[in-house]
Amino acid sequence: MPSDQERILVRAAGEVIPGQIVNLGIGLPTRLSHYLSEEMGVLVHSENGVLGCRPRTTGEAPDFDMIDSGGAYIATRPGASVFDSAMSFAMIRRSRVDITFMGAFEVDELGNLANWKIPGKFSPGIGGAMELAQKVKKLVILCSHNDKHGNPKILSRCRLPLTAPACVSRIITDKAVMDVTPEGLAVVDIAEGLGVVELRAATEAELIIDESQLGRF
Amino acid sequence: MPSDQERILVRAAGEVIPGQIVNLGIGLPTRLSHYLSEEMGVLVHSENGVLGCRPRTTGEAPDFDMIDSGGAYIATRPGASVFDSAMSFAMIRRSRVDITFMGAFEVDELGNLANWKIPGKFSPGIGGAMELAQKVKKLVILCSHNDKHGNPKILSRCRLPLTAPACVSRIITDKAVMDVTPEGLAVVDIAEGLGVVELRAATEAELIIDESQLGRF
Amino acid sequence: MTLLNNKFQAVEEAVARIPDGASIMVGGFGSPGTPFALIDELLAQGQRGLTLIKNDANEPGIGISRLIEAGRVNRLITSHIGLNRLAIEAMNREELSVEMHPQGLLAEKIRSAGAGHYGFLTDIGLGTEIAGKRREIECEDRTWAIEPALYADFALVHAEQADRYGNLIYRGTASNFNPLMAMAAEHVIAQAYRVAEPGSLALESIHTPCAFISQVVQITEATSEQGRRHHAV
Amino acid sequence: MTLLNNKFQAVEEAVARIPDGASIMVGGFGSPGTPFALIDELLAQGQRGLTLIKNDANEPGIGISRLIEAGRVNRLITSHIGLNRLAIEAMNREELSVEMHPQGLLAEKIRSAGAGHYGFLTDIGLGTEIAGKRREIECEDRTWAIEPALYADFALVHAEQADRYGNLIYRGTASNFNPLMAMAAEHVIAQAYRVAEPGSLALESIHTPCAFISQVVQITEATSEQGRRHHAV
Repeated sequence: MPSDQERILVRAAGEVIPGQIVNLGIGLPTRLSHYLSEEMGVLVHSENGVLGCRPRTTGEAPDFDMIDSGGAYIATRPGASVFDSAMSFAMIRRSRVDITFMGAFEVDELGNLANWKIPGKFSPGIGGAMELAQKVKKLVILCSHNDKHGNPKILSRCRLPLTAPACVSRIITDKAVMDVTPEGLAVVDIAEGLGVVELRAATEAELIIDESQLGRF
Repeated sequence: MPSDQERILVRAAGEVIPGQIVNLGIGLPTRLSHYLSEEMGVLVHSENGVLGCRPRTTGEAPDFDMIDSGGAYIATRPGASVFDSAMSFAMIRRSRVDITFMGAFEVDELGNLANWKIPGKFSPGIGGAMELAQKVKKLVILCSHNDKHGNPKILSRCRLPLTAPACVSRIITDKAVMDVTPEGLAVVDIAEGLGVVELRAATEAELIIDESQLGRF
Repeated sequence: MTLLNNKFQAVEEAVARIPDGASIMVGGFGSPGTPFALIDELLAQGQRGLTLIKNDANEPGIGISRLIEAGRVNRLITSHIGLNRLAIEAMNREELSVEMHPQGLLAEKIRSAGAGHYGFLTDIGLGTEIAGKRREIECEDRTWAIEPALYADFALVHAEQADRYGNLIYRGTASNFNPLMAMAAEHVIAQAYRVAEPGSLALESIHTPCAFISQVVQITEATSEQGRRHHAV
Repeated sequence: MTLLNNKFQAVEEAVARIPDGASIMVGGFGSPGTPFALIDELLAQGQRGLTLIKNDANEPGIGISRLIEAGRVNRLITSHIGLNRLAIEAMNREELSVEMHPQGLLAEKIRSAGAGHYGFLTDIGLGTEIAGKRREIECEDRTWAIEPALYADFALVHAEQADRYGNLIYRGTASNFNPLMAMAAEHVIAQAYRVAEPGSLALESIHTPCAFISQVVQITEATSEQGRRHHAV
């Protein structure tokens, strides 16, 4: 049986359309690159200055000049290019990246995202997350539905400093797939074996659920 | 005997220090490239996006992708590079061009320059002249001392729209070499065979002349 | 944006996306880098009421001058049209509205759009007649002019080499405004002499990454012969 | 600027120009593109009271972390220091003053200096806590934040290849901030594995034209081994 993380990644891979340009945030989203086959003709953008990166295959020697924004040594796919940081973020700000996947500390009903700072505890700097969140055409959040203490991460309103306001399109957790809509968070899919009551209990945000339309994943 | 233009060019070539980066304006200044030998290790910048251009030698076939800003087919010297228009003007605005030579309709005692527009008569656009005039470390004007009607071009105050205010360092004409100083235009050299009285008569601007220091060219 | 695999198209199909009244950036400084094949197709297709943004107006009989001569251009945003007497005459007859910018500011206005900014703050042109036309602000006790970014609906660019995804390599002084316009326009059509398979261009040699390019068209060397033949200087 | 023929120098001589208290841009995103040899020479020479500008703080024991660990850095302008616990601790102990910017804005602030502007106008960060720290203006009925350009006294950059005049070619993701910093600093020292004679690099392959470079230093591959050995991810 796949782990929660694997289920999230398999579900997330289905969001990518062949031929798109994709950015993957640090952590869980980075692992999505293993689910994007060369046949899809997708180019993965990494904000340190490469378009078309892929994970190294087993035994493939590292090229010390080739990393992704998480610091992993990478290889490239046909059609790849490298460029400076200004070009890399021009691509982001001009919405030339079709879809980006990111982790989250908190997401809320308005699509607000907080994933970079916990005042007094964790403030290493925002890196490229702010511009990605604000400008990429479609932002999909991949995260656990609850934190390690069981507290909900899907909130009515974010309490931490925002990465960007009203930026999230879709949220994929171990418990549900939710869309940010003008009416609030609409549940698209619910985890195999999970009930609607349990999902609501694990969530601070109000959830819009039409059980007749609900998918499973 | 050399023509007036040749005398201006020979005198102007003496302004260039080996190893400098030089920009040459359209017209007479462009011809200065013939007076800069490869041994000087000078790189000529042209604002359409090349550093290190040189005139083609007789019989050298044109490369249709290689022109200077005046539109002439050019070749390059060792150490040359090509780049886009933003990079080319970044180089200018950051004062990475050491010296530029330009023509003039009018120059005045304050170092103001007018060389791009005659209202109602001639207004093809300023091209790259404004940024070159304003930002290059040393701007040397090469022009005839008087226009074709005999009117002075070296004025008390420019009357035409300015290319840039207070930008000129030195003026080399067929009659004199003049420096722009806080006190006004100081004559450095006077043309062989020309008298100080004749020079003053051909000039609208006040000229500071120390006859004991005056060079000939 | 077009998906990566669908970018390689015939010139007719690529140019047919351009409607009447479009604003179009056109690469090139003089002839080098001018996308002659795309311009000629635009002339053939008949779109009118165009706003063109190009460093210059080419020379009479070639490039965008053909569009101007055919009365298809309402407005030209440019830096210098001194080599095109027909464009100057059209401007003087008020058939062509011309907006002129210093060349480096024109380049930066386009680059600023390509970087997704509203604009930039400059001291270029202060104390000249262009200064009065711009909004100025004080920052750190000095005056700066606001130069808004220049966006456009389309860009037509010329490259030496491309791949099917739209990665571009320019050659010599044919680069000029092309890489800037490729980033600044909403929809970018690139022409190239050679269009290779993805993976055949060295990573570091690519000047414009494919992310900015909507369509790629392959042309023959002959399509820029007009520029070479007419080039006068 | 240094004259073209005088740029090729020994690393000791090039770095000796940097005084105490200098502001120094340092290329690199993580290890790739970090000018380790120049940084180590700076460590050896003992300059202090430095302001560093770098995307990140490298990792403990390498690159600019060594300067921070040795107490030689007063101030760091950066985007993300999450991979360097020593830098975070120095920041928390208030021994190191840290100014953080979103990565793309940091890149653009440096690029804006390289282009000779005062700054640029952006909508990035509006509605977040960084917005309040910036001056805002209204243009065309929308709010924009003014981001001033970021200049520096020196830049230390790493290139794969160079020539004696200072033309630079970067490799892979080692490009990152290097070409931007090369344009933004007053005095730019470049290190490269190979320093060729002028004329040996193809015109179109040059990423940073020599006009921006003050000194070129040749290093051996071994001088970046520290970055490779320690690189943890």
